[in-house]
Amino acid sequence: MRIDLQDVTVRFGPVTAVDNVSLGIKPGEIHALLGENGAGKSTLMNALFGLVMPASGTISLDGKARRWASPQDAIAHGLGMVHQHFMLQEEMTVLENIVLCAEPVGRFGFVDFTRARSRLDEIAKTHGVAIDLDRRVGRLSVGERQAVEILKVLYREAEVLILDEPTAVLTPQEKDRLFATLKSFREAGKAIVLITHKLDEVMEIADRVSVMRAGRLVASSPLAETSKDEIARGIVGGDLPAARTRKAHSPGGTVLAVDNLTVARRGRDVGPVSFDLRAGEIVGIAGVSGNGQAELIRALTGLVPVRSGSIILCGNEIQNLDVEARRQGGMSYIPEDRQRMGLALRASVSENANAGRDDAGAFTAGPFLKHGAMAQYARSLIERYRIRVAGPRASASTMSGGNKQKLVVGRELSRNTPLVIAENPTWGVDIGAIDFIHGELMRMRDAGHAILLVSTELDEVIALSDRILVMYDGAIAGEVDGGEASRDRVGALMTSRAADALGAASPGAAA
Amino acid sequence: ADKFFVYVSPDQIGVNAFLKLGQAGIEQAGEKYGADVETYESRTAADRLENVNAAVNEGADIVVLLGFEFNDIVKQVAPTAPDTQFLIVDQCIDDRPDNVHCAVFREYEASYLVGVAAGMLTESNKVGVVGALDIPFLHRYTDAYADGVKSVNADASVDIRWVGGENPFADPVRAKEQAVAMQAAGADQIFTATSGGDFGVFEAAKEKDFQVYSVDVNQCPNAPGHVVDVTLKRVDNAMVQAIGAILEGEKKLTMALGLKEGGVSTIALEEDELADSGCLIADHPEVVAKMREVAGQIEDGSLKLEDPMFAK
Amino acid sequence: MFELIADPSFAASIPRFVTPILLAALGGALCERAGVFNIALEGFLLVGAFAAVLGAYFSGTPYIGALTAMVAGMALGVVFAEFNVRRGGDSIVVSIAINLLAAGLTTFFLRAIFDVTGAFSDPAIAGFAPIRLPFIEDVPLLGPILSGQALPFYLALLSVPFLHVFLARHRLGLRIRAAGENPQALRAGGVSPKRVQLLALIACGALCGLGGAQLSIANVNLFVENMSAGRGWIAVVAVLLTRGRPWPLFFIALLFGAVDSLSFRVQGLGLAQQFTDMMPYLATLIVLVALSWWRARRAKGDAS
Amino acid sequence: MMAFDAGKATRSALPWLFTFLWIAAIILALLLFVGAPVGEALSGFWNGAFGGRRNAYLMATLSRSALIVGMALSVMLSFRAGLFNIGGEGQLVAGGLVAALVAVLLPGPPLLVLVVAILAAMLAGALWALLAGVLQLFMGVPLLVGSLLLNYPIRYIASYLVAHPYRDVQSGMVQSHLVPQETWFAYFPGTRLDIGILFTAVAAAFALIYSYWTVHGYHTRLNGLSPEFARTVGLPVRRLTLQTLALSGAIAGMVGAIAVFGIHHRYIDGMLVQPLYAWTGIIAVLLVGMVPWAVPISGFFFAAVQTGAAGMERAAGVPKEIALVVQAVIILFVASRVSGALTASRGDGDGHV
Ligand SMILES: Nc1ncnc2c1ncn2[C@@H]1O[C@H](COP(=O)(O)OP(=O)(O)OP(=O)(O)O)[C@@H](O)[C@H]1O
Ligand SMILES: Nc1ncnc2c1ncn2[C@@H]1O[C@H](COP(=O)(O)OP(=O)(O)OP(=O)(O)O)[C@@H](O)[C@H]1O
Ligand SMILES: [Mg+2]
Ligand SMILES: [Mg+2]
Repeated sequence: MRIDLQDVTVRFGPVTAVDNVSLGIKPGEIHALLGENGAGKSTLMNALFGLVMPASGTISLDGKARRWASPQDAIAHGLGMVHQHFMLQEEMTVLENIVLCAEPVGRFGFVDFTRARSRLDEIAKTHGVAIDLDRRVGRLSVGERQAVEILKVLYREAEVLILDEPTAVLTPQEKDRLFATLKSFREAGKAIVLITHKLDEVMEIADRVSVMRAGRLVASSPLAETSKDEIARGIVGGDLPAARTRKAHSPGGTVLAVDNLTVARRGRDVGPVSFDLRAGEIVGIAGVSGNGQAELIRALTGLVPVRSGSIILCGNEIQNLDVEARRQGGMSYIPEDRQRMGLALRASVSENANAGRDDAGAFTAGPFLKHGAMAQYARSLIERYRIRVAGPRASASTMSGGNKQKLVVGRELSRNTPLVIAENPTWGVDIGAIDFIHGELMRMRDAGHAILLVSTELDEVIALSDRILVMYDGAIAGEVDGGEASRDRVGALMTSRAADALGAASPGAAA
Repeated sequence: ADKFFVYVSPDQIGVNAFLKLGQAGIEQAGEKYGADVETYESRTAADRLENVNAAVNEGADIVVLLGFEFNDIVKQVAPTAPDTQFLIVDQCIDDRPDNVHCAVFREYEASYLVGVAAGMLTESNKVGVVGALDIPFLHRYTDAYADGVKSVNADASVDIRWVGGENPFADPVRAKEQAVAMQAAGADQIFTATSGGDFGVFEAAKEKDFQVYSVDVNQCPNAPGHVVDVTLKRVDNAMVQAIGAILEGEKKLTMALGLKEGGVSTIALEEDELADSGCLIADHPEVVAKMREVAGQIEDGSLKLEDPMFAK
Repeated sequence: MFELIADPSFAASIPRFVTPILLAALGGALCERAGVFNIALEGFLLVGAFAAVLGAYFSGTPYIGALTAMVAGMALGVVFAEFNVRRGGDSIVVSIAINLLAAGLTTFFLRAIFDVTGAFSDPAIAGFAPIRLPFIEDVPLLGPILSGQALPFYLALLSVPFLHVFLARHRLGLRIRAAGENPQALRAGGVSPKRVQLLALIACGALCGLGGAQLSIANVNLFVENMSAGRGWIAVVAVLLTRGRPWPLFFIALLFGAVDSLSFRVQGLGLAQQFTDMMPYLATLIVLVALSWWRARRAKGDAS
Repeated sequence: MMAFDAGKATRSALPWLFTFLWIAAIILALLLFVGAPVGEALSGFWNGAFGGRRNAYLMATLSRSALIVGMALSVMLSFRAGLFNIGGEGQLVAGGLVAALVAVLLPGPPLLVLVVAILAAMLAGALWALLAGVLQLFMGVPLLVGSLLLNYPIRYIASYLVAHPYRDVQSGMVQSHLVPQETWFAYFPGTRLDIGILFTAVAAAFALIYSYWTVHGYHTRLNGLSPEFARTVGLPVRRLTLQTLALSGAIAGMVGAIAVFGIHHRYIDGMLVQPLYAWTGIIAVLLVGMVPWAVPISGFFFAAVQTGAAGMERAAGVPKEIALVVQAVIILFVASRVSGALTASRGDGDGHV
């Protein structure tokens, strides 16, 4: 099925999110859609899918103009979308999630789960996507959730697939599986739109590339007729900054010492984990998500209690202190979930920027707040970290994802603590912002701070870390030096369990 | 009309026969003395104060207040409104100004009498009484009834229970359950003073076939064949009389109305009503005779009853 | 104390206490699962109780009475949905307003239709007759509970497993759960969460209506102003406590009904009425604390 | 505070007009249905809420709003901190009970007794609220359920205490003895409005300053908007929770004391529960989407609706049932309007930085 978007414009109040965009999507083709944060990619696809109403413009399928009243119409016409933020019911099982809204019903409207299971068996056979249908989605890893989303689309027999940043959270292995699946779709003649911030992936799989900037379509051409550099220039609207040179690794004194730490977890405890982190180094923790990294970090930051073992920060035992005391003892934390943990979305930028500050005296007078000083501080963060937002009084929810991330990073790094824990600091952020955040982390390292970098993104870990710890099944499976050279070893250490996520089709697993 | 009377109820009037009688009383008085009348219903303690203030504010000549709930309020408001006359029915206050009058009833006298009837009629030697809520005022019914029972039947046991709950004065379901429970425990004569709950007790009487007593107005037709007798409280008469006296310029009027004054009664004592009342007591002349005898003793003072409201 | 509990009239009274609470709570559970915080169960019950009397009085049969009650409850559900789901009013505010509306409308129509205030009792009100179950009624202990009750009680009993299966396996049940958990995702799937919530509210209205019918034409045969008398609030607590799961709800409602029924029987032992009135709430708190203590222990055991 | 810009104001005026018309149409239909004189009913409403000889009814409205606004402020402090404390009623009762008992039982100079009694009432309210907090934090009972359930025991305890050990037997009612006359709140000269409303005004000033300009208010608000965020940036969430609940309960307790010393001069069983002060306070807060400056206005509005409905009943014989329906209709329409409007405006920073 061929899709044509003609002069589509979408507005949110005064904001024109998509500005007069025309785009064609052909069957049997993977169409990559790129652009910086807030360029309008998601909005354009939401319009195509019936989730937002375009102010003007037409959408036509095989030359016939269509109007959607709701996503149901779009789905009925063979469109399927995997959203940037997963659209899943955590409390339900995989099977229930898949059939929801497209339930095969038997008598009296009761759902015929047996029929659904056999359909899914077939899908598993033809496309190689399978997952245990009876597990609760709330217990799945991110990669597994991705698989559920894809199964949902397949189950609805979509001819056109829209994937909004599907790889942002996948491990290389999971990504490879996904791409294999996408290729099989292409073979089957489906049209695929892939939104991503990762140029390597585009070069690897796309047939056609379109770039958006500030709501407009700035370029669209077959992959063969363009180059990585050209695409990157299109995205940022100018030249990319030169690659950074990396100073030699010269670690100072120990900042963080973790000794035989264990943390409670459903099923099996995490740990024991032991490692040191020294001033002036970045230590990366790599691993497929769900191997205990999250628990480890939460125990380090004080969000969950430790079961046993010790944590020594700058010479003080901190394993029994609360979050506040640990932060005052020299720890900053960039949480991976900026929407919930990193920011209070309904509070203003200024309120977010000033939360958890140590220098209370600077913005308070006795029990009272100095709103002027708070706004001043927020403005300084906005300037230093080039955050695009209306001002300190704007609600944090009005920022795009990348800008939200910059605010969190800015707030935490400005505290200038000896230890920085950064968890997936560039998740879903555009290449300009990634470069910026990486630069900031390197600058902190060079200034003698210790940085613990946890990332599911192998490229990021390899590019930034001086040393890499690989976690597997709740323990550290091995330590590797940073740098491209060790990519294979890291990959090997973290793979063994990845098979669960996007596994090769086995009918038994789907049943 | 050139006069204006206001009746302020202490609670929602609803099915409360006593409060409805107040309404009837004020209307009769209005007719008799040529006055406009209005009823202000209160639902809460705060409403009572606001309503009394409103009555003064609207220029009432006489404000009739039913119930001891108004004592504090009258003490506060009456001195500031010398042109308004206040009549409190059911309770009196000490040291009152000239414009405050009262009419009180001795309900316990009538309750004692139905107790006598129950004591005589019980076959199981177990009787019961359900009150809406464990408040002093309702002990005038429950305790006096119990005393009446004991006076003629020292062996009988009296089970006293309360409806309680969220809505004690209008919960027929809980009232019914209490009655059913007492019946199951053996009681065959049950006295109900539960306002809206009375209907529930009647339902229970119909289902489980026991005999009941009730209060305020003739309720016998509500459960034919099950209601033995009812205590009567002539609030309307009292109100008309008292208002007449006030209009004649009486100051600090005090009326106390018991059996003797005709303020309270029971169907058994009413010669002209008894036969057509539908009450079972009409079939028991010996009980009626005993009740009239005791009533006579109370009236002439040879039998002294204590007011159970102040007993505790 | 033992005599109290062994008393067959005590056992037989439990269903009468349980049924309105259980039905209202099941209705509330549907709303809860659909993401509608409905604490207007009190108002729903009251309207049901009134409409049941209305229907039973004019038709002369309790079945029409119960049907009228359910339809009235459903209508109230639509009103709730209009202001909460469609217009986006805060659910607590809407609930409180609905409770007021129910109190106002029932007393108003009581006056307008039957020309009485406070209560309406008439032999023409056809109540449910007790249904005797042969054999079962002879079973000791359970017999007096299960046999000789009115129709709404049996419907309430059947509703529990039905709702359990409905939520687990029915298309609408699935969607109701989705609307409660992640409405955004339901919308992305092309189903309007608001419509699902409307349906849940309508079903809630029907269940509560039946509960009201139990109050007014099964427990007694009359309507009294405000006769729901706090039972809707107990149902709300039950829903909150069980997060809307039918089976736990059943047991909690059973517990509340039994404690309530027991509590004022204990008055016979000479305990002050204020303390017996307190019992159901204290029992709830104790159950809550015990439950969460037990959960915490289990979680700990799980982790080690 | 919220900046009022003209363009925004006109844009939001139109839906308000429609809301108003809807309410007017329904009220009119109801009045016509019962054949009540519409003009008299409306003027009765207005007069009942704001009129009367020497503004007597306005004073009644103010007296009622002293309690409703007080309860609304108490609720607002909890709700803004994300704490669904609907146990205001219990805290109110605890305060009223303790205020009355202390004043009755404690000998001493009246002013001292008064001060001690009010402080004791605040302490009692705070402790009762803390109990709900402790149940949540340490025993896993959700605050919403715990605080609601705790309303009942205190209500019955209070009822028991004034029915048995501390009952004023002579009065024939379930009530405590009168508090010493010297401790009664004075009336404003020439009115029947007691000075209790000044306490509410102070509480309102405190609550506004607290919400907008204090560090504690800022921290609790962050906790309210996102507890996970608050934990992550190291705010002492438990301590904040308990402190906020105590504060909220103390204000409710103070309202109980106002009712005792200003209006009833004793504790009467049910006097704080039946008028639904606590529930009205909750609606008042939710109606304006917890925006602090709007809370006192909203509380006053509800007091006026209630006294106005009584006025309508007096003036036009409109049955009280209609008054209930009218109140419900107003709440329904206004709630769906206001909460929407104010929550949307929260998008641009809640009117303060
Ligand atoms: N519901 C909304 N209300 C207001 N503005 C919106 C809304 N949705 C999107 N926008 C605005 O539209 C613009 C485009 O957003 P969109 O999410 O499409 O960007 P994107 O290209 O997907 O960015 P990203 O790479 O971060 O996913 C942004 O400026 C955003 O602020
Ligand atoms: N109420 C709002 N007003 C203005 N913009 C909004 C509003 N709500 C959302 N947006 C914008 O809508 C856009 C889409 O949001 P979405 O939830 O897709 O994630 P995102 O912030 O773009 O995330 P990411 O950067 O990770 O892709 C965002 O750019 C956000 O700024
Ligand atoms: Mg996007
Ligand atoms: Mg985005």
